[in-house]
Amino acid sequence: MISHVAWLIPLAPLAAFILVILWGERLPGRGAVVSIAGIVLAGAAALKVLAEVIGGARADVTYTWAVVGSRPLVVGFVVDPLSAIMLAMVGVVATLITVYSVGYMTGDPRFPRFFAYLSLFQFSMLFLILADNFLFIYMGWELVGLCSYLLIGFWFERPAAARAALKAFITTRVGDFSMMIGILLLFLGVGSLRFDEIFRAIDLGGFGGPALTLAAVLVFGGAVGKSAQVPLHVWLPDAMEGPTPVSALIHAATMVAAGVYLVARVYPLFLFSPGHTALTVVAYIGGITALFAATMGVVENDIKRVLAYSTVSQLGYMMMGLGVLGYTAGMFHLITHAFFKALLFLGAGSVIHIVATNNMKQMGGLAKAMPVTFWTFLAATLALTGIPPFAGFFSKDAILLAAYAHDKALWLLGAAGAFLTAFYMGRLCWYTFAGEYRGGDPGAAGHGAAGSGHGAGLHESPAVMTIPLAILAVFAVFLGWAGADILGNPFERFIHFERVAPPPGNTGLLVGSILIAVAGWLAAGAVYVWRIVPSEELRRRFHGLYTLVVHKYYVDDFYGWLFLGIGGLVIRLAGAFDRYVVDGLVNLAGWLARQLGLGLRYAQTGREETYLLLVFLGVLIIVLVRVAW
Amino acid sequence: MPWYLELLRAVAGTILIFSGVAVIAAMFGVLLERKISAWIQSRLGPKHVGPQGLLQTLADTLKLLQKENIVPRRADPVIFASAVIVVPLAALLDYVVIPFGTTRAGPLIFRDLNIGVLYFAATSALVVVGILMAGWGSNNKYALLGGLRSAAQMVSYEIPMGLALITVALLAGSLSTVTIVNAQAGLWNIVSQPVAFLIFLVAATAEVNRTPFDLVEAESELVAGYFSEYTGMRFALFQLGEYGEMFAMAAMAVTLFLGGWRGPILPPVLWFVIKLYALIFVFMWVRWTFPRFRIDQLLGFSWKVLIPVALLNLVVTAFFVVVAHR
Amino acid sequence: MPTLTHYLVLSALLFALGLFAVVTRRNSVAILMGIELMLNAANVNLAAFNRFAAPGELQGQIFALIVITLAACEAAVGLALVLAAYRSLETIYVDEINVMKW
Amino acid sequence: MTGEALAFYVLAALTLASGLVVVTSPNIVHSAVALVPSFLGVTGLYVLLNAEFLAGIQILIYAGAITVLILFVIMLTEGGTGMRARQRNEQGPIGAAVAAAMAVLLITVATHTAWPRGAGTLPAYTTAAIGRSFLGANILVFEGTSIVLLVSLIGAIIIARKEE
Repeated sequence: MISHVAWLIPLAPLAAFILVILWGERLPGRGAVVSIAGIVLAGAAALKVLAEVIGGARADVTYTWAVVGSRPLVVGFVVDPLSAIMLAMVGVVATLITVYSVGYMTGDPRFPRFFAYLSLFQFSMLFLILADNFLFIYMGWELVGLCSYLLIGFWFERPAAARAALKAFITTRVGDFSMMIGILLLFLGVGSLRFDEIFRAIDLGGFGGPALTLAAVLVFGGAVGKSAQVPLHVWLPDAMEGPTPVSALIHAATMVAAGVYLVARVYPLFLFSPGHTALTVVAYIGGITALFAATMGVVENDIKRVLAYSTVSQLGYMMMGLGVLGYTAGMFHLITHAFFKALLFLGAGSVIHIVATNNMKQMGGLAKAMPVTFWTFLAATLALTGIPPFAGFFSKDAILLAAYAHDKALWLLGAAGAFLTAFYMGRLCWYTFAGEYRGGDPGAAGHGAAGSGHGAGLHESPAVMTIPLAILAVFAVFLGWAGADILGNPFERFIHFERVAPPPGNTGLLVGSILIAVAGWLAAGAVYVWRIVPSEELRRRFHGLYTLVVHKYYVDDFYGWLFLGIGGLVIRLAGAFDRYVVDGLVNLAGWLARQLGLGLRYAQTGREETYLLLVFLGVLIIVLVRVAW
Repeated sequence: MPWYLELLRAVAGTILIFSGVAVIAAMFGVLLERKISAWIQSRLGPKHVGPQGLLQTLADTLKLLQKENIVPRRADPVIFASAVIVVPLAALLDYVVIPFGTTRAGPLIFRDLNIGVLYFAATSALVVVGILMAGWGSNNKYALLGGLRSAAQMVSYEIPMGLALITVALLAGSLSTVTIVNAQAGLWNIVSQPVAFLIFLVAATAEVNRTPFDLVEAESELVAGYFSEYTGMRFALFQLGEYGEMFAMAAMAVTLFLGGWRGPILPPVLWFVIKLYALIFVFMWVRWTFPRFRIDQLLGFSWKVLIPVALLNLVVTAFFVVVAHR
Repeated sequence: MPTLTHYLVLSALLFALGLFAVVTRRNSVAILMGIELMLNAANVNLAAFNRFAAPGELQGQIFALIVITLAACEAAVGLALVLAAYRSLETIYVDEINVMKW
Repeated sequence: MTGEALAFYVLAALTLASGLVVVTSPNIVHSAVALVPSFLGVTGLYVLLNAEFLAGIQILIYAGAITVLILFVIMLTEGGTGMRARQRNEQGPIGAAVAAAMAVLLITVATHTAWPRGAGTLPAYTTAAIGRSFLGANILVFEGTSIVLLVSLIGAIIIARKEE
C-alpha cells in the first residue's frame, strides 16, 4: 500500500530537479538520466497508486501547517480516483515525453537545464494533483505557471520566445488573480481551505447563494487562464515557441488540463451554485471556446499552432462536458486527450525535427519518409477527430451526449466544433504527409544529410523519439474502450460524481457525431486533395470572414489597444503622480534630512573616545538630574 | 580550613617542592636527552664528568650559575627579567593536579581539584605569555620571531589538546584527575581512546616546542629563538621550564591515558615513574628521528587535521557515552 | 569576611580603570584592553551576585561564562580589525583612523 | 582579619594595581603583560566566590588566549617602532574625571543599596551543574553563543586575511 505515502511521489522529480540544476553537466547523460529516473520512479509509483485506488484504497494525509488567527491552516494530500487517474496520466505521459526529449534536445547547449525544468514541472504538476486544499493547489498552480514560463522561453535568445513566455505568464496571471480572490472568498466564508470542509459547509448550507456563485466563477477564472479558455486563450498558440516536448507535455497534456482538473476537483462548488449559474458559465465558456478555437485552427499554417488551437478547442470540450453535468465525460476526455494530443505534438515535433520548419505548406509527402511518425500521427488524428473506435470518439461522444441532454444550443456549438476539428486535422494531415515534399533542402536543418533533391534527406527520427510515439499510439487507439458502454463503461464506474446521473444513451446522436466527423474529413479532402473547391477559391469567396479569422478575431489587437492605449494612459497618469507627488515627498524628506545632517556633522569628530566619553557623561548627567530632582 | 585556602597552599607547596624536584628532574632530563640522542646517532655522549658522564649536567649547571647575566642594550629590562620567572612558574603550576601515586591515606597529589584537567590546560597555556615576553623583551629579531611563532603555535595546538582532554573527561564523567585515573581501573584510556592519545601526544610535543615542532627555538633558523639573548642562570631557568613542561605533559599523558599510577605488583609511585619515563623516552625518540616542520605546515596540520579529527573523535565518544548511559 | 559590597566596590574601581583606558588611549589595542578590564569587572559582579544574592542557582556564573565567550569573540574580531586597519592605513591609533569622517 | 579577607584584599590589590599599570603605562607591551596578573587576580576572586569552573575558564581564555592574542597583534603591528608615540589623547583629564565620577557613582550605588541576601548554598561541584544548566534550561543561550562564536571566528579570518 503506497497510497498513504503517495505524497512522496512528487519528491522524486523534485530530487531530480535539484540534482540536475546543480550538477547537470556532470551527471550521466548530462542530467537526462537523472531526470528520466525521477519521472520513471514517480510514474511507476503513480501506476501502483492507481491500481490500489481501483482496488478501493483511499487516503487523505493532513497536517496543520500554521494557525492563522484562530483558524488552523490544515493542508494535506488526497488520493482518490480523480487524483489517482491524473497521477497515472501525468506519470505515463511525462515519462514518455521526457524520454522523447533526449532525442529532440540533443545538441542543445542548455540540455541539462531543459531536463531540470522538466523535472521541476513534473514535481509541480504531481504536487498540484495531490493537493487536498486550495493553498497547495494554488502553490502548484503557480509553480507550473513558472515552469511554463521558463520552458516557453527556453530559447530566450529568440525574441518571439521571450515575448511568448512573458505573454503566457501575464495572461495566466490574470486568471490566477481571479482564482486567488475566489479562494480568499471561500476562506472568508468557510474558514478553511480544505476541499472536504468547504464541500461539507456548502452541503450543510453554511455557505451558498450568490457568494458561492461568485467564488465559483472566480475560481473558474483561474481555470480559464490556465486552460486557455476564451477570453484568456491568447497565450497558448504563442506558447508554441517553446521546444516541442514542452508543448506536448505542458501545453497539451498536463498543465493546461489542470484547469479542467480544478473544476472537476471542486465540482460541488459549481454544482451547488444556485440555479447552476456557475455551471452554465463553465459550459458556455467551454462551448464557445470549442468552436471559436476550431475556426482559427482552420486557417493556421504553422503545424504546432494548429495543434495549439486544437488543444484550446478540446479543452473547451472538456469544460463544456463538466458544465453540462457530464462529469465523467469531461474527465474522460481529459485523459484520452492527454494521450493523443501529446502524441500529435510529439509527432509534429518529430516532423519539425527533420524538416526544420513549422510551416505545413513547406512539408508534404512525409508519410513515406517517416512511416512510424505518420502512422502514429494518423492514429492520434483519428482519435482527435472522433472516428470510432479510436479513443477520442468515446470521450467526445460522451460530452456531446451530455450536452444534448442538457442544452441543445451547447450541443450545436460542440457539433460544429467537431466538424471543424475533423476539417482542420484532415487539412493538417494532407498538407504534411500527403503529396510531394515542398520544402527546401532538409540538410540545412543540421542533420548532416547531404540532401540534393526534393526530400532526399528526409528520414525517420531516432528510436528514442519514435518509441514514445508508438507507446502513446497504443493508448490513443485503445484507451477509449475504458469508457465504452458496450464494456459497461469501466471508466464511469471508477470516476463519477454521485449526485449527477449519467445521461441516457442515444444511438441516433452517436451515429450523428460519427457522420459529422466523417463529413469533416471529406470536406477537408474535397478542398485540399481532390480540390473540388480549392482553398484559394474559398478564401476569395469568404474574404471578410477569412481576414477576421486569420487575425484571430482581433482579440490580441483588442487587448493591445485595451492595455496599451487605455491602460497606458492610466499608467502615465500614475507615473506622473508617482514621479512628482510621491517622489517629491520622499525627496523632500531626504532634502530635510540632508540639510539637518549638514548642520549636525560639525558635532561628529569621528572618534570613538569622544562618543564613549559623551555616553558616560550622559549617564552621569541623567543620574545627577534624577538625584537632584 | 576552606578549600580555596587549601588550593593556595597546594599551589605554594607545589612550587616550593617542585622547584627543588624539577631542577633535579630537568638536570636528569638534559642528561637523558644527551645520552639518548647520542645513542640514536651512534655516539657515546657525555662520558668524562663522573661515572659514565653522570655528573655532566651538574657541572654544566654550576658553570651556568657562575656566568654573567647579560642584558642586551635597549632590551626592556622589566619584561626581559620577568619572562624568566613566568615560564618555569607556569610549568610548575601544572604539577598541582598530577597524581603521582597512591598511599593508604589516599592519592599522592597536591590537590585533587575538581577542575583538574581544565586547570592543567589553563596553566600550560600561560607558558606562552612568558615566551612572548622573552621574545619581545630581548629586542632581537630572532627572539621576536620565535615569540610570535610560539604564540601562533600554542594557540593552535591548545585546541586539539583541549579537545583530547575533554574526550577523556567525558569518559570519566569528571574533570578531576584522580577520578579519571580511577575510571581507568578496568581499561586504560589508551585502549579506548587511541585517537585522543595520539592527538594529545602530538599537541603536547608542539606545546613544549620539541622537534618536529620546535620552530620557536629552531637552532638552525632562529639561534634558539626566544631565549637566544639569555645567559647564565636565566638560560638555565628557561631550560628548567622547558623540561618541567615536558615532564608535566608526559605526566598528564600518563594520568589521562596510561592509567596513572595503576599497575600490578610494583608500588604505584614506581609504576607512575616507569610510565612517565617511557613517555619521556618517546618524546626524545621523536625529537631525534623527525625533521622539523615548516610554520605553515605546522599550523595547517593543527587546523586541518588535528582539530577536525579531535572533534570527530569527541562527537563519536559523546555518542557512545550517551548510548552507554541509556 | 568580604561581603557583596566589597566585591562591588572592587568591580566598580576596575570598571572605572577600564573606562579610563577606553576614553583616553589612542592605541586601539589599548582600548581593547580597557574593554577587557570592563568586562572583567562585570564578570566579578556577576559571580559575586551569584554567590551572595542567589547561591541556589548558577545563573550568574553562566552569564559570566557567556560574557567570557563573547569577550573572546570580541577580541578576535577586534584584533582582526586592528590588523586590517594597520595593513591598509598603516596606523593603529584611533584618532588617525578617520577615513570615514567627512 | 580572616584568611578569606586577607586573600580578598591581596587579590584585589593585585587586580587593581596591575589594572592601573594596564591603563597608565606608556609602553603598550607593559600594559598587555600587566593584563596577566590582573586577570589572575580576578581568577583568584572567582575562587573565593566558589566559582572554580569560571576561574579555570578565566585563566584559559583571558590569561592564556586573549592576552596572547593582544601581544601577538601588538608585535605584528608595532614591533619596536611605535614606542615613542603619544599614547594618550587630549581628553585625558576629562576622561579621568568621568571615570572617577563613574567609580564614585557605582560605589555609592553599591554601598547604599540593600542588596538581597539569598538563602541556600552553591552546589559543591559547580562544573557539573553548569554543564547541566547549559544543556538544559540555558540550551538556547548556549547555542546562540556558539553561533556567535562561529560567526566571529569566520569574520575574524575574513577580516584579517591578506587580500590577494
